[in-house]
Amino acid sequence: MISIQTEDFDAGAEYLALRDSGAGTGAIASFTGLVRDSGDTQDVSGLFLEHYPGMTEQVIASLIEEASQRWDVRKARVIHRVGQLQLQDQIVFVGVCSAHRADAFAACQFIMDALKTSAPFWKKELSETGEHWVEQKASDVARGEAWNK
Amino acid sequence: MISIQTEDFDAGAEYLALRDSGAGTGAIASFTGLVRDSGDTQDVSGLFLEHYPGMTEQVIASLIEEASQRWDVRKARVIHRVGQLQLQDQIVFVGVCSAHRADAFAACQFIMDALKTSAPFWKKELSETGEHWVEQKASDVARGEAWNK
Amino acid sequence: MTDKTVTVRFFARLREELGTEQLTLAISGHQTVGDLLAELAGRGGPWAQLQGDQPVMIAINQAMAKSSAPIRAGDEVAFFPPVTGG
Amino acid sequence: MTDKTVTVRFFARLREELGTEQLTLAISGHQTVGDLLAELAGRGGPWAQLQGDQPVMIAINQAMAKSSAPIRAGDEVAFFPPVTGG
Repeated sequence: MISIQTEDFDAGAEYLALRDSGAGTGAIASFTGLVRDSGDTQDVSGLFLEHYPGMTEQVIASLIEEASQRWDVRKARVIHRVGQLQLQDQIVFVGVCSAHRADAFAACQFIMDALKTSAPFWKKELSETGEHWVEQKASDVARGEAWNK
Repeated sequence: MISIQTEDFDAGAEYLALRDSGAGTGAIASFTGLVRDSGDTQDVSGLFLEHYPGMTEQVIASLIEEASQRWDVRKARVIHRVGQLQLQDQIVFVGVCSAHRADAFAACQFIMDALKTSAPFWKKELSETGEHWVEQKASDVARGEAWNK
Repeated sequence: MTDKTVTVRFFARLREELGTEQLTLAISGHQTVGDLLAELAGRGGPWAQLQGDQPVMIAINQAMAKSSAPIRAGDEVAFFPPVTGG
Repeated sequence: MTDKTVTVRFFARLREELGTEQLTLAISGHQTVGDLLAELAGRGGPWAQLQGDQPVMIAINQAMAKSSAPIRAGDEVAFFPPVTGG
């Protein structure tokens, strides 16, 4: 399930919802990203997140589909917030429920890494001195490409 | 913080407690393991988990310490249950709060992988046909050793 | 030829710097999305950056595309900077 | 020499098959934990498996140790199968 939303989410409740009742489920891996005070600029006070409605959901759905083909994925959940965010706000949640630990970790990390380089979101950092569109990081591109090897 | 306990835990609440109030926190990765119906034997109905009190806590503390030296770790939380567990019960929780996504994932996965091969816990699978001490898996040993490369 | 048009959308830094969120353009003569991009860059001023040093990502009908991809009437074309979500 | 002893603990499958959770043993003559293991294996019956095909892990004072590790009076020695938690 995929949600793009302005409102906050309850990562604890998402974990519980992700827990599959199937007897073969053995592992749940999850990740949450928060707004940090230092990004491209220092003293970040907040973020503005823009996205491409429609395309975003399609890209994330295709990432979950790809993860499901590569690993055992019983359930996957992605939430990404957009709009105005404050310091320490939750930005993104990715959770995967699987039979096996290695699959849960791999699928969760793959979806998160691939989302950063292929889902149409853009971050603008806000600080006392102004605002600044975040540049894509070479390290993120490298992590995304590493999954294709 | 490390807990070895017979009682269940609330993974959602643990996530919230793990969320550091520090402005530099940017990532939380967590993992939960559940009792599956198929392990060494099929039709597993439950587990009995034995541990070495005292040594268990020391080993896990040293794994968290090692993770903190290798990666940015703001907070780490490990809970491992012992005693009698039913199908789909939660067994283990590992959560890591970090500045960066890659560090959170790596530290969480390292602690979980290393715990499986170095923390003194032993699982006995229970089924209708009897009980069976689980054998250590070569794949788990390989995953544990991969972190030393 | 009023029906031979494409919708062109801009996001993030491009949207702000071009002062444009969406355009409707006639596509007669456009073979590829790269031709469309070159035409827009030819407007000069901030539009020149569409063929400048910074990479411009392209989507056609909400799927990533290369500049060599053909466009057809009714397509939704989007230009935007490399993505930075997550 | 009542004070020259070590505590020996067994866990999991070994605990069950030896029918023993804990022993107090005199260590005069034992140089290494491997010597102690060999002495116990010499009791025969289920004890022979301490030097059998299946690996036996060793801890001294709650830290993993090799069979060549020396033991001293007052030490807590533990023997157990490879661990399987998580």
